[in-house]
Amino acid sequence: MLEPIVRFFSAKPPAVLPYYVAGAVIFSILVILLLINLPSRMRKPLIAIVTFLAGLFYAAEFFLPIDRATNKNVLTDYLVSASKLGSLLGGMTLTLGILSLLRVHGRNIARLRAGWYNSLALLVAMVSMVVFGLMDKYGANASAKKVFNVLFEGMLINMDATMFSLIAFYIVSASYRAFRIRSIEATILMVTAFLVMLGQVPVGNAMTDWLPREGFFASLRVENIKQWILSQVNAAALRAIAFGLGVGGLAISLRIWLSLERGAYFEKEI
Amino acid sequence: MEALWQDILSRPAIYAGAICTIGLMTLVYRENAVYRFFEHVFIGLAAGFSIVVLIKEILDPFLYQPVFKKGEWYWTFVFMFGLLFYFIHSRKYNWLSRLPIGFLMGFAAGQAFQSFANTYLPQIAVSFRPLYVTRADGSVDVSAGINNLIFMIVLVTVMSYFFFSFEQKSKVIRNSAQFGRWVMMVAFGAIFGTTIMARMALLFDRMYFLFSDWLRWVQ
Amino acid sequence: MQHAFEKIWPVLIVEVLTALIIIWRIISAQRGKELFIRRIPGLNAIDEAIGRATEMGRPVLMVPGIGGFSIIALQALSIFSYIARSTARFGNRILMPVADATVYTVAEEVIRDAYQAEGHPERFDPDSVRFLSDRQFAFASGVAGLIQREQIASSFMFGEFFAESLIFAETGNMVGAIQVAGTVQTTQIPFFIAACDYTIIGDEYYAASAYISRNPTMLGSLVGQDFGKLLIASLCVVGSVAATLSALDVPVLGTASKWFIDLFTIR
Amino acid sequence: MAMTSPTSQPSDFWHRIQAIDRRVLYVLLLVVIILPLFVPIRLPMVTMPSTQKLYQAIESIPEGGFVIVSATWSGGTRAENMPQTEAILRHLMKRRLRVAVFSFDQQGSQFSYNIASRLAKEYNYEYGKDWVHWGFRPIVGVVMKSLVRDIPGTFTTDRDGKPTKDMEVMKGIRDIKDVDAIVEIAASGIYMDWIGLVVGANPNLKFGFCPTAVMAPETYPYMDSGQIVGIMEGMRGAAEYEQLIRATGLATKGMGSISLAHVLIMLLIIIGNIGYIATRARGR
Repeated sequence: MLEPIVRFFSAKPPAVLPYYVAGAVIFSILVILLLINLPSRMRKPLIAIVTFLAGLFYAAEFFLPIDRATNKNVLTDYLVSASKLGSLLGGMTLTLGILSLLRVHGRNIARLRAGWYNSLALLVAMVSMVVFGLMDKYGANASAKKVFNVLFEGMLINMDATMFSLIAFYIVSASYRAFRIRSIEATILMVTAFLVMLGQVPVGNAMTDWLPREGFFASLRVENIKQWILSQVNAAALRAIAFGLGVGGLAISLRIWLSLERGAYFEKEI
Repeated sequence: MEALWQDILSRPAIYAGAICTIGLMTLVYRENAVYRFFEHVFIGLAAGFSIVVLIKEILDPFLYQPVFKKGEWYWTFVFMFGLLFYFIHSRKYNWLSRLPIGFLMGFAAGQAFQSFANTYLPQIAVSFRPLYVTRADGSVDVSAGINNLIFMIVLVTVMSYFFFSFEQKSKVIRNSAQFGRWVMMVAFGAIFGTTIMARMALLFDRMYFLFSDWLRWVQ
Repeated sequence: MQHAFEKIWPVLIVEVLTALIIIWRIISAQRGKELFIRRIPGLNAIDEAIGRATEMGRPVLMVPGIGGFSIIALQALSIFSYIARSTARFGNRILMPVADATVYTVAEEVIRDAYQAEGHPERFDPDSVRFLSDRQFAFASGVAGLIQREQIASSFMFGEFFAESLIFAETGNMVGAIQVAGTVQTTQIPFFIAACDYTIIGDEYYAASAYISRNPTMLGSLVGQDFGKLLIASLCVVGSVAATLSALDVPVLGTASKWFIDLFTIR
Repeated sequence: MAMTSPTSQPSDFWHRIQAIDRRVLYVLLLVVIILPLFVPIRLPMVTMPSTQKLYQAIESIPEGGFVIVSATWSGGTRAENMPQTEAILRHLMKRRLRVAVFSFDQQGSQFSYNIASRLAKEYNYEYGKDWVHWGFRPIVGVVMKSLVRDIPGTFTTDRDGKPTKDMEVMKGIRDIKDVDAIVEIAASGIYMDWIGLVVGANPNLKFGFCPTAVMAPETYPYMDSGQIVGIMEGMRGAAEYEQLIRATGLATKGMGSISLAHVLIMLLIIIGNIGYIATRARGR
């Protein structure tokens, strides 16, 4: 019974392919036209069904019994296609984001608002990255590759690294300002950060290097104190926090999957 | 002057990188016109690169190749479904965009079962810590036992901090939650302390880039 | 663990049971059971921060993190929708830079709705919600610039944050903003604690929308979650007792303990 | 906890040391980071046991042994992973072991090739005879599973596409049992894949791991269990390693900067608190 459906959705040779693609487009447009005229009371249930079915795929893939030998069930082989589908859909929203950029900065330039030249620089940078990025992939022009290299390796990668490195400055000012013995909590935070810092650097280790490397007193060496904090206290506390996050995430997922979620986006009349 | 030009032309990426690095670094002094310019260039380049990635790594391999090279025509439906996103700017048919959005939400939600099982379930059994520990030679390891006890106390008290609905009128729960919060501060202090190392390494890398790769003052 | 049947018992006992309890609590809460929830100080501070922005006449910043479209981002948007209702009422200027195009798409709608719901759709500036970049540090550079140029009065950061958390929090601190933050990335909590006025920790994040809205469905879910956590905590305690008994080789109980530990050991 | 900086500051000393302008802090930081680049600063160094163990494992490999180095990192963690890669390759070449480098990361492939070819010149290593670079290999699981059974079959070509079959460096290398050690330099949890898929297949194989400092704590249990033979922890581990092999490289310089930065932060915290205590004591 499934046979004709499977055959219908199989790959098609180039000769008939255009007809199938065109057919799919026309069919989809018809469905969209139909949806446009859908009465409003049926809209929310339809969305709920789509959401449920999408989630059901992954849930079923997880819960269905598996074949011990291959570690698979009937759905496992479709995981790759599903993740492609997800990336394709998610990727298509990027254009909406780019449109937002174009709108904000296009308007800045058109009205010559203060700093319009920065907006211009943004658009020029964007266009040149697209042009040379695509030439780099689909063309074989050596000088285009060179320009792309300047844009990507030279500028983008270094800018990433620079913004990342600014955190070094901020970490200094933040710790200087925040680590004061104002309250019990602030004091605990400061003392542990201080101890761990000592354990991190050779200078700190040298301070307790006179202690023996074995036995009870060895545990008072700063590097061992640091390790103890990380492996006992830290690991346990982080695990406890993680359990809470896990249960919380599961709860929200359930609510969304079953369309039980409330609040902003979900309660609006459509 | 001539020599400088030669140098720039022979390694343009390094020069471009150095100028961008200095431009963005001026932010720590304060926000200024130079920073603003490089910030915009940065966002522009990043947006351009995202478009390139979208075409190269998503549209090409997941849409164009399967449909037109392998004849898997049914991917066309996915593309058409994705077009519904663009109704978001329509006043009247705005709700249509909720279909693909709902689909993506369902996708994300459905994965929660597997990711919960994968991430959190194995951590339960590893938290079974014996309070009585023996070494390989049969002697009792007191410090390991104490460490395990501390581990359990931390785990339980921190978890008790995250009980929201059990009334905290009970003194035991309230004290336990307070203690749990303090212990979390120990953990956060430790994370802060360990992270400094990595961030300083990044700043060092930038300075090395400027003084060695670019200026060649250091070998 | 790729499939439930690789080790079915822990999945049934912990995961499925927790899920069922949550659903049960949600349904019974919808039937109108009065529910209690403890104070989360960071969330009480939201109104204070908005109030200050109103006094100073400077904008309010909302950052939904740099993660993709997920339950975490949705949770952030529910909090921001609440904030946007207040700003719509008081007429504050808002800024909401977004790092993911799908999140941006939904965020714009959520914020617009909030203004509509308060009866001030004309106060909503479509440019206030804007897509900046989906590249971590390009986004960070944009937000850092925005914070200083606009001299924001208060800043709300909810969502998934990674290393850039401190860039936002410190630049916000530089311009003297009141800052409230919360993230599920526990490794970033210390930096928020150091540089923000209020930080919500761990799954307080997931409790936020229930806490703010007092919606019975969400509160019911929260009670269910507490049961789930209690279950895990008790399992850990029982498991440790079992591990001790089996280490002591207590007759009968020791064997039972080994069986219990085995039941939950994965891999 | 983060109080907005007080707007009206009394100008007395104890208050001033509590509110040093952030730009002063930033200049100080720049100074301590840049200084060691130009002035060699020798700080007392205590070698961690984890670094020592890795060093000894490499030392124990018989001459002519075969070592695989995987450099799975990219520009983002260059600061820590580059000195590690350099230190480990330097040691291998110093000991004249046969070296095969590759990467699961495109950028890592390029970086590791640059480092290896620079060091090869220094140690007279001939490409194809003493060392080889297998290039960028995507899909971790597939490569690891396959190299256990068949190394020449997994890496049929080098990074330039040249066949590896007749290269002298690969002589006698058939499967994982012919490999003496694998060292992974990574910014991710990839060590779990090595442990799960490769390490158990050859009981004599030494698996060393060089993670970033942030990653390191989670790997300790695997060193205790012996699945990882030694760990080079971030730039600090690399600096210690350089000291063990008597080389002054990037990590030694970097560690000078980083240590001074830590000292700076600790001093600032102390100063701030002294000011705080002093004003509070007077306030009473």
